[in-house]
Formats: sequence, structure tokens, C-alpha cells
Amino acid sequence: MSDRRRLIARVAMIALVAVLLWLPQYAEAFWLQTGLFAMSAAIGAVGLQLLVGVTGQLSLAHAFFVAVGAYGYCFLAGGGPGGGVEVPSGAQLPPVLAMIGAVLIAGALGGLFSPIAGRLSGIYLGLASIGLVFIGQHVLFNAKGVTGGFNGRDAEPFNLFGFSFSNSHPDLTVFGVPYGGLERLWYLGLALVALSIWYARNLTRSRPGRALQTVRDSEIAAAVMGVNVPVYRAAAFVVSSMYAGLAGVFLALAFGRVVPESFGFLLSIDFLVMIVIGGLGSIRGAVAGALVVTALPQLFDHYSGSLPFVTAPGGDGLQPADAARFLYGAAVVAVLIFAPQGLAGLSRGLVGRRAVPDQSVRTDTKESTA
Amino acid sequence: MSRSLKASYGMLAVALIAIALAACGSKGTSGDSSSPGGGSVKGGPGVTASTIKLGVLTDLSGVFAPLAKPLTQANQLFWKQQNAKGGVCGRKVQLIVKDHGYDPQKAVVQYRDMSQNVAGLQQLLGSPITAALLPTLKSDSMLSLLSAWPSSLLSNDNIIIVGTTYDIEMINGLDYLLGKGLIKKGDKIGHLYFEGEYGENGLKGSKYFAGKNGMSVVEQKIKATDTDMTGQVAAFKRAGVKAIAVTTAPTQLASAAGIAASQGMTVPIVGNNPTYDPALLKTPAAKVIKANAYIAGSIAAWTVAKPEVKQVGDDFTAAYPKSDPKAAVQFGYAQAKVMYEILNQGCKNKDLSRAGLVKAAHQVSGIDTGGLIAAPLDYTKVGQPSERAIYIAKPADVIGGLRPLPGTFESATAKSYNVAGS
Amino acid sequence: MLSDERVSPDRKAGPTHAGTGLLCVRDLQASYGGVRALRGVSLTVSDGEIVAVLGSNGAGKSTLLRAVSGTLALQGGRIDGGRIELAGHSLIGLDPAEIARAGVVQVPEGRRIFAELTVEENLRAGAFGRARRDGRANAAEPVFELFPRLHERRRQQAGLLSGGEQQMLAIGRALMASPRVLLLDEPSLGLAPRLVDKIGETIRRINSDGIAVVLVEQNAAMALQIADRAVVFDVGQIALEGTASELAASDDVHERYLGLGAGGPQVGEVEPLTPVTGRRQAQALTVSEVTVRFGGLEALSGVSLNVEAGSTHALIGPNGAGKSTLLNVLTGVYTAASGSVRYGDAVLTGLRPSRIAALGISRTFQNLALSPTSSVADNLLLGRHRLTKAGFVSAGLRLPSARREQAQQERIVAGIAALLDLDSQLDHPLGSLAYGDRKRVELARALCAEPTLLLLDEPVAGMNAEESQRMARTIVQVRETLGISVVLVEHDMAFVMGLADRVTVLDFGRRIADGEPDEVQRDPEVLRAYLGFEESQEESQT
Amino acid sequence: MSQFTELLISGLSLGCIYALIAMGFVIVFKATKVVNFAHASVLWLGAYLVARWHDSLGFFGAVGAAAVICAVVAALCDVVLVRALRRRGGGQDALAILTIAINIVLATELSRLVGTDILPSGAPWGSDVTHVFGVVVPQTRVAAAVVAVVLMGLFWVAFTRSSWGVAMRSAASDPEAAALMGIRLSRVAAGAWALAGALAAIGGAFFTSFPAPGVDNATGLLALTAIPAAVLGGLDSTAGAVVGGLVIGVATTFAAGYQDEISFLGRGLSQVVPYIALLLVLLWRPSGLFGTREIRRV
Repeated sequence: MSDRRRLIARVAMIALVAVLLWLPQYAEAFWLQTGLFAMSAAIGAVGLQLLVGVTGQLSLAHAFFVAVGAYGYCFLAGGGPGGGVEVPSGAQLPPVLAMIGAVLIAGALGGLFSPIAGRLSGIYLGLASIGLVFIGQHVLFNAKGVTGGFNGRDAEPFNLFGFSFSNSHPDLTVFGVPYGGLERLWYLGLALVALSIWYARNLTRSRPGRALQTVRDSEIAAAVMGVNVPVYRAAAFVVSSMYAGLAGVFLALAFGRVVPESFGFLLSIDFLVMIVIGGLGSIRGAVAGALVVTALPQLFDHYSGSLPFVTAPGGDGLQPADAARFLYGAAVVAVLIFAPQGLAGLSRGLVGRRAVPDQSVRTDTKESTA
Repeated sequence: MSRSLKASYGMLAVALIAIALAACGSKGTSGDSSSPGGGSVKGGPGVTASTIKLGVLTDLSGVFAPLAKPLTQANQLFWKQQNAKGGVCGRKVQLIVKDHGYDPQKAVVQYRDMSQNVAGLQQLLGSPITAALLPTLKSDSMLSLLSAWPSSLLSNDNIIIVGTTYDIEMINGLDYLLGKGLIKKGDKIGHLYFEGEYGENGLKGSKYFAGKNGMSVVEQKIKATDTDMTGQVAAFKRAGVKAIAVTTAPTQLASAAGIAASQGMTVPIVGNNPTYDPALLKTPAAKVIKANAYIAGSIAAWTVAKPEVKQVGDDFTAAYPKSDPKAAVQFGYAQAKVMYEILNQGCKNKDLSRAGLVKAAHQVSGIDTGGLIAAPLDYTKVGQPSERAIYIAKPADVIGGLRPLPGTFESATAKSYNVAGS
Repeated sequence: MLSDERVSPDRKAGPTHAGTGLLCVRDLQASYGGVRALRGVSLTVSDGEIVAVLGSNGAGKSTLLRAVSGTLALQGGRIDGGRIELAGHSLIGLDPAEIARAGVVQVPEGRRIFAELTVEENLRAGAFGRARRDGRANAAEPVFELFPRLHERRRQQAGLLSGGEQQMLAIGRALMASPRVLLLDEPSLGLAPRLVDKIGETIRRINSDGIAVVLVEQNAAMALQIADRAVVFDVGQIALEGTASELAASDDVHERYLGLGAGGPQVGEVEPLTPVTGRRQAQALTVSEVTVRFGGLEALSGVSLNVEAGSTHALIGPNGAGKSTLLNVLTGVYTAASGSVRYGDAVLTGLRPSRIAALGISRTFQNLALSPTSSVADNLLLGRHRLTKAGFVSAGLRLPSARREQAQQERIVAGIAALLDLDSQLDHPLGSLAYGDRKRVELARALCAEPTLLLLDEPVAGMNAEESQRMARTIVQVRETLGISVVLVEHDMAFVMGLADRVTVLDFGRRIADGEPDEVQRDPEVLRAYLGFEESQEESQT
Repeated sequence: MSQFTELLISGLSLGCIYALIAMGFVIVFKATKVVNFAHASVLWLGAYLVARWHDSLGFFGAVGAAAVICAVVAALCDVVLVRALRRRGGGQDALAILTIAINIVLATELSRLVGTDILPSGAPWGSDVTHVFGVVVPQTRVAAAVVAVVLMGLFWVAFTRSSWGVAMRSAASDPEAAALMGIRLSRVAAGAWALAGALAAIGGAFFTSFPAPGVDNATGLLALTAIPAAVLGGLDSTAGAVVGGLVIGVATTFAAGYQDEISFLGRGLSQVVPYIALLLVLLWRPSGLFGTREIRRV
């Protein structure tokens, strides 16, 4: 690619990092909290991208594995001396280990699903995986001992070498701005997102990644070149589950407390929409998609006062929440039809690079045409 | 791929810079500044010399909109009237309404957004939202008036529940049936209840009652998406229950009542206050519901013969002609009234800070809602419900769809019931 | 004089039939995903004539039919220029259904009958092509007259019919639409000789009812027997045209197209390649009594053959003879109903493809199976999959081991690419390569797997003479240098004659001959089945 | 009457409704290879229209009208959006996601229309019941079963005998060949969507009739349960849809009726059972009970 383009990318990159690092200095709680949720979403979306965009496998079970990560962390880290009324049990591990453990558990469960994940392809896997979400929520409600049932359970604040990512110990003030839990988690989130992107990029550019892409483009070619297709399908599923797990852990930290309702079917759909809007196959696209999907409703709500055609909450007329959902649906339709490569594709256009047709959206071509 | 990734940095950066700029603000100032509350009253977040800001965190676009919309409007109605009368503590009260659509993630962000600028939450609706916010609310010592009645939350001193709790509603309701001879000792009671806080709290009540009276409870737990109660009722029938307790949404009450009747089960049905909605009277099950259903709740039906109740009803219809008359109106008004009393108390204590308000809340007692709530409210005992009496009402074709039986009802069992116990 | 008739690439159709005629194709250009398939084809079909379209696989015959019948888009192709007119009305851009209703009906390659529907229902489906609804009811009568057999079986599920009957049904179904022009795509495909003759006969009869016919055929003999005129396609162009008799008589056709006589690539002395990776010991491949079934149809019936270690073994036969199916059995893509495949002392039957690949067996595909969005290098690196180790952990975390492996593999791949003159294009996205180059990329990818047995499925399909020459040379070089065995699937005899040590001929799922190229070439059985006519024997002597 | 038969019969009667809805999924998938999530909100729309119109048009009039409207809406989804995406080369996944998006938009608008109300469907049978094999069954359910059986019968006849059926099946078995035979794929597709829409409307009308009180904010979720029904039966098998629907109907009813016996699995299982059944079936047969497994070609 041309120097001009490389330059733009560089500058954008530096600007981006700078902004992100500096943001807590003046961003209100609203923005930080939104940011934290967006980061969690970004991690999950990158994971789903590896499965859907790169391997060409559809999954609607992502919410389930996010839940596994979130509850896994709360269980492994939690369980301290409870304040009276029945506190769900826990392993009381140090948070770092709990985080790793939760991710591994998510991966393991993804592996248990491999008999299905390995054999089913495309849409069938997507439909089958819906089941996990509903079964998962049922368990969350009923396995009170571990999940706390409908009450949910607290997420132990994360800490690293005694430095707690919560409002205090130690108290921290940077340039006169008090850095509480939100600010600290912000940086943890940035680190985790960076890590996720880094791994995903390495993977897609390496041996396993090439194998996965070939499974997507031509299953049989992959097989005869020595790729064990079912195993790689399952592996992709496991990896994306682990990403979902990590997203869950960070979601739990951003919430402070997890409840079953946060992990419904709609969350799975949100993740799918993120990678579609971002552009199937593109890692950074997934991150951008996550940002849009998470922030959009919040912004609508925040600025509902100053939006045309939108009434204040409670008034008659178009509620901001509804407006956001309309826009959300319409955006997906528009992206699919007019910009099948999503935000990534558009940005490529901005930087003036010829877009390469995205194969992942164009799975089987022997489609019946109408 | 990598190139495309590099490139899409651009767009990402733009997006974030935009956010950053939008976010530009005087960070961290508004919060801790105890603004000079006029006179010598200690101020706090959301309190200025002329106004007190209160948050309303509710669901106007999700599954609970039917309950929340009139409720919120009633909140607003009360404060409109009260402000006209000079507000409270020399300040006008201003409600900041946020619609979370029953989405915890959204609610948390909205709370973060408002938490720095409100003295307390006039209304907090949705059990998952409440559960998710609980730790934060506590650490912010944010006085929160719940739009729900679970006894499980009474132990938190910053959570205020207006009226009695689901379990006590149920105990009273069943005791009423017992008193009327509709059920007798040794009977089986079928309990149809939602998965979650609401349902399980109601179940707690029926179980306690059954234990006290040598009865047994046949449980049928359902999810909110269950609408066909055929299987559940069949199980009740097989077990030979003599009464059905319902702790669900109106939809399930209608379905259960209808099927029970169609199965030839003419047993009394007692439901918690949220199980009823006037709209049910238009459904095929209307006949059965009118005949067999008893609604147990501490909130006054529109037709309760008390001047204040009527007044609120009339004012509401005048203010919101488009909204249907639902019991949530009376509750919303009472809820606001309780907040008023607490603010008043805080004013007396010369402390409108958050901690001050939580303290004040537990100094108020004998709040007379003029019958909007079955009995005067007493918040001096943390961990105890503010009152234990209820109205028993039967569905009927009157405004609000409920005809109350004369007087209020507070059973001995309910009195002796210990909410903390399990 | 015929040589004068030859059309040079740029030259459009001869002035003899300008604009007149029922179906006119003018300077038609078409492509699939950037790969040009038709480079300015002009053809006119007049009322009531039969025009045969001949040419090797990938020469563009089917593309022409798809373009005319409007189904090109369904195959991911597009028309880039030119005109197609039926009696003066343009057909370009019309929906296939509308084209059929206008009177141009195609019998698709491989019959494509509706297997789950009964014979009668198949015919009813055909009747949708009638411009007017009237007469749909008794439309079937003439068809049943033509094919009494179909009448007997009208209530039967079409999927259960024999190959011949299915072909009859496919034709009958098309006739239901009472077409003005009938496009037949390889009707003789996979049919036994007597059936082929019968089909030819039928086509004549249809034509005698005044229906113009465009007949795309592998089986030149049959086609030339019944056609009035014929054109020969080569790499998306009409290379040759004339009356059927002229073409049938000309040696040129046999050389260029039927692949008899001395034709085929002159490989001669090749300079050995500098092996990037060491010589490897090939093993003997033994296929014994392999049978494969798809539903009711037997794609392979008890086929046996031996490939000696280090030899080049050609597998030839008409389309649909089961060559690719056998390749798919060898690589574990299909599982044999019975019989066994052994490579050295390993039994392949029942192994999953990845295990077979691990034994050093590698292949290319007839229609490319590459990753279009990835770079050439990445496509080749996939070939190294079985020889490399980097996994989700080491690669994902860029552990030194993985980084070292990557670098080293990239060197090897670059080397192999150089052997096939692909080094300049290593980091181009595959989508930007020409068809011939993509074919070479696939060969390169197969070589990257360092196979001891290399399976090539129609390596020169769709290539022009020069490209095939080059491919042939490469294949020989590879074999010479690496000392591996090569199994070569081709339907074009000429190509394999120069290359193969041994030839096995398949027809209709059976092995009908096996031996040295020249003896097979003379085998009457082969000539009959493969070329479909007796008299060709003496002609082939020339 | 033993509870078993009681549950079985009411389960079957519920299953008939699921079957109707699942049929819609299958017909669309068969004809256009699209998994249509928007089916859920089309059903909701149908139920809503019936509830709104039964006063003026009468129940059957309302159902008829709703069926027509839903058919049109569904067909428009296909003609305007699905076709546009497919022309741009969208694959199965992309198309499924498209229908999810359509569903989001429709559902949002419907939840605004329904608002805070519960709108009864106005079915003439009200809460009356009748006896089937000595089991008490709501008349609405009997009617639903009858209608479902009749509709499926009609569909079956049309599908196997009429030329529309021939066109449908030809297009499903080999679109390209069908097009070559002059079958207008676009019309076949639109027709399939329209039919599915009509079925959804009718299914929705009965779904929200007694014992359910009516259309409300949650009606949109109902149709989701028909997805496991369709997949379990085999996405491309109409017979599978019927079986799948009945299986799901019976399974949910039993899970509820025997809740005490299976309470160790956690109470309130009935809404989860369909998905458990789905996973089990797919483990055993990856393309559903009656689904056709496509042979991989090179």
C-alpha cells in the first residue's frame, strides 16, 4: 500500500491511542461506563468474528459463553465471608487466576459443544446454538448455589499485585482527577481489547488462521490439503467461546454484579449485528461494530432531549429507546445491502483501497435465486 | 486483512475523538460539591438552593411499560401539584426520567449518568436492574424507592418499599380465603409463580401460610414467556388443589383462570397486586376471573371509598386523559408522597445529603396516604415492611377494573410473619 | 480450403450469415469473477438447422449456452459485451424464465432432472415454458410419442430412472415448452454408445419438426453426424467453423480437438528443476474393485488399477465417466461402497481426507478450490499445513517457534513458487490472477505439501495451446526432479499421450482399457466408447 | 381421565399451532433457502390485526384480512429486501441476519402499536370447552387443530397436485433447471413468502386466543418457539415441520404437567424443553428428523 495510506493509518493509530489513554481525564462517568461495556462487547465481537467471519460458522450462542465467563469469574474470585443472607459459594481465587480460569471454563464448554460445532456448518449451527442460550439462562436461574439465581451475584473487584481496580485502596488522583473504579477499569479494558486484537490478528495471519479461512472458502480443499476440518471447526468454536468468556469477565467487572437477564438471546443477536455492521472477516471492523452497537442506544438516550421527532422518556410519541431500535435494525439492513463489507469496507474506501469481495458473506453460491 | 484493519483505525479514531470531545466537561466537580443548600440545610448531590433533583429509573419501552407508564405519570402528577404548593423544604422538586427498557446494561449507564446530580431515586423499577445496581446504590448510599414489593430487599437501609411485600400480600390473601371458608386446614394450594424475585417472594408467603395451617403447596414455576397454562393447571387438578395462588403477570392469571374453569375446577384464585390489569376484562377469561379471582395488594383500587383516592383518580384522568386507569396510578402517587415525607424529614434534620436522606427515611412513620396504601406507613424499623395490611379486591366492570371488598385486611399470620426468616 | 475458414482470434463470424437467422450471437464477451470465458464469440442459428458446438473442457461451450439461456449470473458469471438476439429481440438481461418462454429452452448439462418429482411432474414443470397456458394439458402426448419409455414410467420418481431415461426425460421436459431453439448441453454425457446413437437419432427427429438445435458435445462423432454446421471452441473463441461434413473430414479437427494422431504437447528435453525439498520415495498405488454409488446411480463399478511408484499414470474417459469420482475416492472425499485403495502398505479406504493427505497424497481440482481473498503466498502456505506445527497457542501468541517456522516456510514457498514462475505474484490477492496462473497456483499448492503421489484433475482444462504446453512441461519437470508418482485425469487424449507412462480408460463408471498410451489409443473398444464411432479407427491412423 | 392423555391431547392441540408456524419457516426455507426470523413479528402483526379488526369484520373476516396483509408484508420483505441482498451475492448467513434486522424493526413498531394493552383475539368460541376422548379441550384449540389440519391438507394437495406445487418443488430441487424450464423463480419465492405470512397470521390468531388472553407486548417472542420446531423436523421438510411442531407442543405441555417429577432439572423447564429436544435431535441427525443432507460436491 502507498506511503500516503500508510501515513494516514499511522497518524490515525497514534491519535486513537492518545485519545483512548487520555480520555479518563475529562470523560464523565456516563462515557466511561459506556466505554467499558463497549470494550467488553469488542472483545466478544472479535471472538465471534473469528468464528463467523473467518471460519464461516454461524453461532447464536455467544451470549451463553459470555455468561459463562462472567459467572465463572464471580464464582472463582468470589465466595468470601458473605454479609449474612445466603451468599453463593465461590473458590476465592486471586482475581487474575479467576479471570484466566473463567476463560478456560468457557473454552472447555465450547469444546463440549464440539460434537455439534464440528459437524454442523453455517446456518444449522447457528440455529442449533440458539438452544444453549435458553438452556444457559435456565441454569443461571436455578443453580442458586453458584449463580445466586435471580439475585445474581457480586463480581469481586479485580486487582493486580495488590492494586485494586475499584474506587479505593489505594486512592489515586491523576492531574487532580480522582481515578476511581471506572477510570481504572478503563485501562484494564484497553489492555484486554488490545490483547484480543493482537491474538486475533496473529491467528488469522498464521497456519491455523489460513486453515480456518480455507475451511470457509472450500471445505474440501482444506480437507485434502491435510486440514482436519471437524477439529478446526470445533477449535474455532472453542477460541471464540474463550473470547466470549473474557468479554464476560470484563462485563462482570464493568457491572459490579451479574444477573441472569443480562445474557439473553438479544445479546447473541447484538454480537452478530456488531460483526455484520463492522464487516464480516475484519477484526478491527468487529471492534468498530461493537462500539457502534453498544454506544448507539446510550447516545440516543443521552441526547434524547435534543433529537428531532424523539420525545422525552414517558411522553407520548417516539421513545428514544424505540428510535434507537429502529435505527439499529435499519442500519443492519442498509449495511448488508449497500455496504456488505461494513464499516471496515467503508473505511477502506475512505483510505482509497480497492475493496476485495468478502467471501464470508458470500458462502455457498449455488443459492436459489429469487 | 491487516491493511484493511490498519485502515479502519481511521474511522475508529474519528469516532472516539468525537466521543472524547462530546465528553468534554467539568469532570468530577458536580459530584462531591455540597452546594450551599439555602439556609443552614446541609446540601448534597442534586440539591441546590431552589431545586431538588430526583431520579426515575424505569421501563417505558420494555415489557413492564404497562405498569411503569401510569406509575411514572402519577409520580409526575404528585410533584406537579406539590411544587405548585411550594414544593418541599423551600425547593421545587424536579424528576429526571430515564427509560431503561428493562435492559440492565442501559440502566447501569443511565444510573452512572444521573447519580452525580440526584438526591435520590423517586422510582426504581425492574428486579434485574435493582439487583445489578444494588452494590452501587449502597456505596452511593442512594435513597431508592422501589416500584416492586420484594421483602428480600428490605434489609438494605437505602431501599424503600411503599406498601407491604409480595409474601405478606399472599399470606393475607390466603388467610382471607381461609376465613371465608373457601379453603380449610389440610388443603392443597397450587401456586403458579414467575421465575425470579417476584414469583419466589410470593411463593415464600404461600409456603409460610401453608406451614402455619397444615396445608401444602403445589409449585408450578413458569417463565415470563409461558402463556399457555394448560399443563400447569392439569398438574394442579391432578394434585387436587383447593385454591390457586398466582404470582405472575396478568396474561398468566387469565390463562390459568380460564383453563381451570374449563377443566371444571371452580376454585378460588388469589393473585398478588401485579397479576391484575383491567384489560383482562376484555378477554374470554373475564367471566371466570370476575367470579373466582381475588386480588391481594396494599394499593387502593380506584373505587376505594376514600376522598383522597377519588381525588387522585380524578386529577390523573384530568392530567393524562389518554392513559387508562390502573392501580399503578394510586401507587405512583403514594410513592411520591412518601418521598415527600422523607425530604420533609431531611429538611427538619437540616440535612438533604444522601446519607442524611437515608437517615431521615428511617425516622418517618405514620405516613397517612389517605387510603392510597392500605395502612399508615412506618419506616423506623429497617428490615421490616412499612405495613402489613392489604385490600382484597375482586375484578369487576368499574373504573380501574377492581371492586374492593369493604375495609382492609391484616391477618394474624401476616402480623406474626418474620420477613427475614426463610 | 478449410484452413482459410479458420477464424483468427480478432475475426468475427464470417459474412456468410450476417444478422439473418433465428438466434444471433454477436461478439459475445463473458467472464467469471474476472476470468474471461468468452472472448468475442459470434454465432448465428437459422430456422430448423442443427449447429454443433465442439471444444475441450473450459473452452467456453457451456458458458455460451448459459449466456444465451440467461443463467450465467447463477454461476457467478457476467456478460461483458456483445449481443444475443432471438428474431431481432435482445435476450440479454432477461430472466431465464422469460427467455425460456420466448422459445429458447436449454437442456442443461448433466440432465438436472427434478429427482424427487415423478416423470409426469417433470414434464409438467417443462410446460411452464409455454408462452400461452393453453395446450399445457395434452402437451405431453408428443413427448410420450417420442419416448414411449417415459410413458411407461410416467408415475415413477425421476431419480430412479436410468441415465438414458433421465436424458430422455430432460429432453422431453424441454420439448414441453414447445421451443423454437433447443440448446442441448452434452446430451451424450455418461451414456453408453448405443444410447448415444439413440439420442442423436432423437435430436434429428426433433429437428425435423422444425426446431432449431444448438448441440454442445464432447462426442464430436455423434455431433458431426447429425449437425448441419459446427463450430470448434478454443479458449473462449471460435477457432474453427464449417459444415459438419467438412469438419468431420478434417484431420485438423482430430488433432486440435479429438486429440488423435500426433497432436499433443511436445515436451522434449526438460531442464531438471532445482529441488527446493529433497527427493522423496514414492510408493505404489493399488486400486482394487472400487464401487461408488450416489443414491441409485453407480458412479464407479468395480474399478481397479495400479500406479507404479514414480510413474505418470493417466486416467482418461469422456465427461461423466467417473474420473473425478475416482480421484475423490483416492483423497477420501467420497467413501467407496466396496473395494479398497492401498498406497504402499497403507489402506486409504475409510481414512478421512486429512489423514490421507498426511500420507503424502496431494491433489488439484478441476474447478479451482483456492481462497480468492487471500494472497497467493497464503494459498501456497496452506499447502505446507501438514508439514508444519504452529497451533492456536504458538501462532496466536507469536511464540519464537511459530515465528521461526513462519519465516522458514515463507522461504520454502517462495522457492516452490519460483519453480512455477509465480514468485512475482506471491503477494497479489489470488482474485487478481488470470485463470491459467490460478491453475498453476493450485499445482504449486499441491507441491507445497511435498507429496509422493500427486493427483491432477484436468490440469489444462480451459487453457490455450501454449499454456497447456507449459503445464505439460512443468508436470514432467516435477516428476523428473522429485521422482514422485503422478495421476493425471484428462478427457483430452492428446495431452496425456505425450506424458503418461500408462493410461487407464474409464467409461460409464467402468474400466474399459488399461495399458501403454499407444496401445490404448488403438484399442477399438476405447475408440467406440470414447470417440463413439467405429470408422474413426482408420482416420486415427493418419 | 388419566393426566397423561389429558396432557397429550392438549399438547397436540398446542402443537398444531406450532406446526402451522413452523410450516411457514420451512416453506420459505425450501423455496428460497432463507431462515426467516422475521416470521416472528409477521405472526405478531397478524395477531394484532385480528385483535384490532374482529369487532368490525368479525373474527373470521379479521383473520382473512390479517392473512392477506401479512402475506403482502412477507412478500414485500422478499421482493424488496431479500432479493436485493441476494442480487448482491448475500449468502445464507447474511440473509438470515437480514431477516433478524427486519424482525427488529417490525417488532419495535408493533410493540409501540400494542402499547400497554392486552388485546383479545375475539375468537367466537370464547372460553367454551368441549370433550375430546373424555378430555376437556378449549374449543379454540379444537378449532385451531381443525384449521391446522385442513390448511396442511390443502397445502399438501396443492403442493403435490397443482402446477404451483410442481413449480415450488422444481424450484426447490434445482432452481437453475427450473428457471431454464420457464419457471419464474422470483414469483415462486414471493409466493412462498406470502403463503408463510398468511400461515403466520392464522397461527398468530389462534396462538393469542383462549387459553391465552390476547395480544400483548410479549407476543413477538412466541414465534421463536417455532424455530426449534422447524429445525428439529428438518428445515427443508414440510412433514418435518408438522412433526416438529407436535413434538414441541407435547414436550412443553408434559414438561409443565410433570414439573414436580422433573423438578431436579430446575422448575419452569417447559420453555427450555424445545431447545433441549432440538440439541438432542441435531446430535443424532445433524439436519433434523426429516431434513435432507446435501451431498458435498467438488
